[in-house]
Amino acid sequence: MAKAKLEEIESPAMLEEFYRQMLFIRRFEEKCNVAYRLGKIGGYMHTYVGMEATAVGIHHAIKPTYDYMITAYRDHPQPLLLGTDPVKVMAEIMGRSDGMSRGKGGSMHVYDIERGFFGGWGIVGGHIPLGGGLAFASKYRNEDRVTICLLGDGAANQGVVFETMNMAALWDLPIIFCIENNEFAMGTRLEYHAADTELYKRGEPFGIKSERIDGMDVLSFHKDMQRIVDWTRENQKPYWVEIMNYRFLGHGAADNDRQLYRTKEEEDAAMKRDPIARLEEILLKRNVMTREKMEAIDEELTDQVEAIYEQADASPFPDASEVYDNVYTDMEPEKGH
Amino acid sequence: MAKAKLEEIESPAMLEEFYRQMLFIRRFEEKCNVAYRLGKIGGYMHTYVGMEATAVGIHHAIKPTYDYMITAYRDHPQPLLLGTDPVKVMAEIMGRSDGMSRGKGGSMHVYDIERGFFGGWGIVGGHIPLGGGLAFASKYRNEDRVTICLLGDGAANQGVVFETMNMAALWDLPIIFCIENNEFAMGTRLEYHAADTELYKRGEPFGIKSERIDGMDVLSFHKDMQRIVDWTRENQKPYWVEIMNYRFLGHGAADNDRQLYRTKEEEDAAMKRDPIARLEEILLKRNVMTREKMEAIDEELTDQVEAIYEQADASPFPDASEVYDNVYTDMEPEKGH
Amino acid sequence: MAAVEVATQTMSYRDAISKVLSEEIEANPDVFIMGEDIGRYQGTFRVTQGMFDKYGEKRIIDTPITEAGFTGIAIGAAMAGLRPVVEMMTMSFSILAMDQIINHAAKIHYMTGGQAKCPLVIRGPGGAAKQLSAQHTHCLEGWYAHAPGLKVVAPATAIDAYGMLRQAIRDDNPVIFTENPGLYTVMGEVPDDREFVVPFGKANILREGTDVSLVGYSRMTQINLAAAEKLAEQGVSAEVVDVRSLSPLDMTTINASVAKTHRAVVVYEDWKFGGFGGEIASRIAEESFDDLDAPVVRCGGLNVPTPYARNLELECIPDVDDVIAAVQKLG
Amino acid sequence: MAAVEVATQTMSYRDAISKVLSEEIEANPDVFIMGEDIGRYQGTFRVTQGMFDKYGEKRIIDTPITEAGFTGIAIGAAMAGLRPVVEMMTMSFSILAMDQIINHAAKIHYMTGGQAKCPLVIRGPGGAAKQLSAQHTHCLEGWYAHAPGLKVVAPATAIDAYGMLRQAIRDDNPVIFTENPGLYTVMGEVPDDREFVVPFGKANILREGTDVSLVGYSRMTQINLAAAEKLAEQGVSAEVVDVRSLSPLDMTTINASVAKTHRAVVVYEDWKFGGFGGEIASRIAEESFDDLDAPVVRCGGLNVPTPYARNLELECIPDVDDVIAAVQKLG
Ligand SMILES: Cc1ncc(C[n+]2csc(CCOP(=O)(O)OP(=O)(O)O)c2C)c(N)n1
Ligand SMILES: Cc1ncc(C[n+]2csc(CCOP(=O)(O)OP(=O)(O)O)c2C)c(N)n1
Ligand SMILES: [Mg+2]
Ligand SMILES: [Mg+2]
Repeated sequence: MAKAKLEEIESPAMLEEFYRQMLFIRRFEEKCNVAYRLGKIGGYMHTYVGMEATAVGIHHAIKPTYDYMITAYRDHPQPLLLGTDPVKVMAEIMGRSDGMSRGKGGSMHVYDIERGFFGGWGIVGGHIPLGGGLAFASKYRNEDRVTICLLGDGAANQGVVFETMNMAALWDLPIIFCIENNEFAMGTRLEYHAADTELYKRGEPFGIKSERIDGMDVLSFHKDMQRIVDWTRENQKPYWVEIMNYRFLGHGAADNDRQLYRTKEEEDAAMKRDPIARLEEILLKRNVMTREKMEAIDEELTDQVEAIYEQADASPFPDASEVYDNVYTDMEPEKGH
Repeated sequence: MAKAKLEEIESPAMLEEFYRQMLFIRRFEEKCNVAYRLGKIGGYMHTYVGMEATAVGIHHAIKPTYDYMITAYRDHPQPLLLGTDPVKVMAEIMGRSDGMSRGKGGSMHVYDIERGFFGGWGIVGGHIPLGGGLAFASKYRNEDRVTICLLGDGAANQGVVFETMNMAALWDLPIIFCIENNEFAMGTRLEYHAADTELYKRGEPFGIKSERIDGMDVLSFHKDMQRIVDWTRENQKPYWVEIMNYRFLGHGAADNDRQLYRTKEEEDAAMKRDPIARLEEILLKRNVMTREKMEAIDEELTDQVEAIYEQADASPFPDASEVYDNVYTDMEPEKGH
Repeated sequence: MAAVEVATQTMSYRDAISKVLSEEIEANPDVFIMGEDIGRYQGTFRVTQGMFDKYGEKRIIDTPITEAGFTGIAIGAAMAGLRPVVEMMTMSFSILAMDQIINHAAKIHYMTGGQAKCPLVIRGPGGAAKQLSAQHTHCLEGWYAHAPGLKVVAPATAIDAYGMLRQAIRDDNPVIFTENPGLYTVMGEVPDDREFVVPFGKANILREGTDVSLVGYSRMTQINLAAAEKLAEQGVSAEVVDVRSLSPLDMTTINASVAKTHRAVVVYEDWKFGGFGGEIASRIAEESFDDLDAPVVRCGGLNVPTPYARNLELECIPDVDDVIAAVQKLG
Repeated sequence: MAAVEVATQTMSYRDAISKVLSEEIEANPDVFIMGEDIGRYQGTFRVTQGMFDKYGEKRIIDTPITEAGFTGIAIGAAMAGLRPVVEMMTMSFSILAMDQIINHAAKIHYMTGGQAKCPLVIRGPGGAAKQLSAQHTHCLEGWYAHAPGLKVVAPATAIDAYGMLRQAIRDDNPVIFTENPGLYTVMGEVPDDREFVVPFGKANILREGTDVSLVGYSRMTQINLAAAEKLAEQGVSAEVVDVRSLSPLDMTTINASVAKTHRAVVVYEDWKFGGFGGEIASRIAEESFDDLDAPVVRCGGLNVPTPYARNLELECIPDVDDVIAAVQKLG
């Protein structure tokens, strides 16, 4: 999936690419949910359904595989967009030896270091300073990379986020803190976890450029992100962006109790902002694509995801002996029970 | 040392009390420094010289011994003002059995729980959530206490401060975060540790009332604090105050290298803001007190401090057997090496 | 099981915890619970199910995801006389509050020379659930037991969960109460007695035996019971010592068992190297030196960050076969 | 001492650390140091004295007081290929960065399946200085050694500080390098060799003996040397085993010593209960079972938060007399 140049944006080809990418993520994530229910995936697994425009918009605003990216546990779409073999992503999620981490990481811990994707972390807020460190490294080496550091609205309360913001601003680190504000931290509504729900304000006391943008319209969002990424690259300073989006499914695959924290009506209203449906309307209105074409693409992608799943499922579980591999780079830990 | 009522403020009696209290703190702290150099005090010891107006102004704005107070390791003046036996404070600083903690705490860990003074903590930023908890408790019980939570400019970067601010605002806790901005965190100048040096801004993204005030003029400072304390008591919500002051001596008694981080000229300029000299001028100008009277008071307080020191020094070191006391309330830990 | 005089009810370990939490909330207005998603969302492991609706937001407090901050707030509230119970969604997250726990809660009573107390409970699941991967699967009880000023307990049965949690809530010291995801569904008899407590510092013999002492706590006690069953089939009579309380630690009961069996295996789920099993094993080796017919053997978790793949994860956690293999090492 | 072929210089433990830090900064542009007050203020323990002026603010970085944040930044930078050395002003403050260290740095290589490395050193003084009270006096090396993915070393001599810190900086794994305030002024011979390293995982016999093995690390090794001296006067020949490296741990050398002496005392400054001495002691007891003429005895710090009063503080830390008393327990 190649990177789009700004001038090509909103060309029919680009619109189709955005559409394909968002739909691919959705079908991939839905397949993960099915696999989870079949017991093929375990543990905690968090999908990106509803938030696809965020991943795709960011992807087209950066220099993929050159720029650095890091996120929490909602980490399937980023490597898929960067060109990581989707079979290896799925195999990792399924805990198989063909996985990116040979099954040691799982859904929450997908990495593709070669492509600049640094995971994939399970401790809410824990990866934020790591993101600061990536930006620190590129600055130290006088490279012009930017680091995209994604975090949730819930994560935005963790103390280490503020510590990192302060140092990022103090040392002019080229990092973009992207708050994916999907209005919930697991079962806790934004209003119950954030004293002021306008999270974009939090960058201001550190003198960090800060703003809130819509993350559900992939076209406007992409433009916003391109502006922000370009500014950050040029000025080599941090940016704090609150991206308003919504997750359509449960917090994770194990969360089947959405009614505990939000109403059906509320969800229905949010679904009206579905980024894929929204792009479909634009495609129709601009005569870029017919419904039939969309259905054909959907069928194609669904088959593709199916094939990915089948291949991943054919991968064996890691060999028991591998349990000691990669604890250290150069030695094994003491073995045995 | 009784609490001043607002209407009495700037009465000659009150001005004298402010003066006496500030001077007492200074002489007490200076004696501590002498004792430290004599080897009578060890470890880390941090004095309040130069910042006296802050402690005194706050003291007269609260309901002493009813309201809660907590601070870091620069913790001698608060209990002295609250009426804690100064011999017990000095004895604690000297590690003697007559100390408030029977010598277990030392200079950084002075407490007078009965008087609402909760210490006395050595981990920079660590006591801030504890302050939140004090405010939480008074709110839980529907009392109208306020909690004064003092912290340094350096401490204001610690993540837990922001976590506490968020919860304090979310839950409407009656806590006043008092940032004692003395422009340095040990040997690190404000500009090198805070991305934006206007620390008062940090309360704003949480919807917390926030402001910066001068902490060197005890009269204006006291008025400001009275307004803030009254507001907090009435509204039962947090407040974030940046108090501008300056420490005249080293970070701690062991810091003899102030020229590593600030110039002599800079210090001289700051000394011109000396809160005690400033009050002396007012006393003279208003004919409240003559220089002779001031000198007499100084002599009196100096003698008093001397007597306190002598008494404290007469206190024995704790008995070796006490080492196991107070690890638990109801049992002893396993003993022996 | 402890002999109880009152009527009992069969219930799960989870429900036993839930029951005592509710009872103590009702008994003492100073008791409240705080944690992530424990209220409106009913708790991720559903331990606090129904409590928010019943007791309201004053007593059952949903917090932001700021473990250091809310643990510190609980500590401050405890200093001011309340009795907070903090739920860690998983014990692994308590690492973020480590400074508050180790360096504040544990030391308040000492540093104040007895002026202040910190009656605080921190509870939650420690150890492996199922494929939660490396960052969510810590056993931290050994670390906490190492810190003076904390009490640390790790009940293995529903009745102990019930009695020890009440003891923890009523204790005037900070208590770390470790549950284990694998124990929540374990069933047991629990007394209908709102005053029932299990005192700390007493190990419990859950099964008598003569050939070897299996010494463990938390879920490993259940593994030891199952191993003892299997060993019996092989003609080996194993005594199961449930340590229950790590700090204070009841070496008297443990040594008495070893005096009888002359052999000991110490079993713990935590990483083997440097874990609390080393404390227990070295104590047995020292204090029961003359009673031992074989070296004390430890059977612990593999020394690796917990892998995601189910087969690798299962490799890591000691199971019945691992315990039996350890017993067989004793010759 | 290790046999070195090059010229040596007599210098303090502190200067040995300073020397290797400067040399590695000069040798590799990817190496930088970050920490509180290490630059303009020259470091509170003066380990980085002069380096800010010499190497500038790119390589010697003063941080705000945000241990979790800057440790995490160092970890991220290490993932991206740099080689950060983090100074903890005291190791006690690393508790605030515990989640970053235990749950991130230690697990990166494993969770990425070997894709990423984390070549990071965290160094600073652990243990008692003088009256720094309860919150500033932690020995954390045992906790860190317990975590797979970390290497943990605790040199006791200037030459080992010099050689092990270079090894740590060149190591591709996160290394915890514990110093001790009481060691900074200890003098020793240090080779004039910018490639000199002391490999991890090798204990060192600093004094030979036949009656008892004194096993320790960091400052306790110096105490053991002094105790051995005094024991010799009493006709007891003590062998001093300097563990040096906690993880990996060299049980081969330790067991070989016990095979010779048949008695062992494990000495550590950390709280005795649940400390790393339990690992070493239980390993000796198990692995040298047939060689032991007496139980392995541990001599550790008292199980209390460190008190301020100098006399009480001194009670807490094992000294020469405590080690001798432990030896005498062996009969
Ligand atoms: C330190 C920590 N505390 C708690 C959790 C459990 N947890 C996992 S995700 C989550 C909610 C995070 O919400 P948010 O940051 O908004 O991200 P989202 O899931 O909405 O993308 C919680 C509480 C955790 N993983 N780490
Ligand atoms: C967590 C932690 N990190 C570092 C230190 C060492 N230290 C003690 S005081 C101090 C400076 C704090 O400065 P500030 O908060 O401005 O307070 P001030 O001393 O100026 O009153 C430092 C770095 C500590 N005690 N705790
Ligand atoms: Mg969210
Ligand atoms: Mg300051």
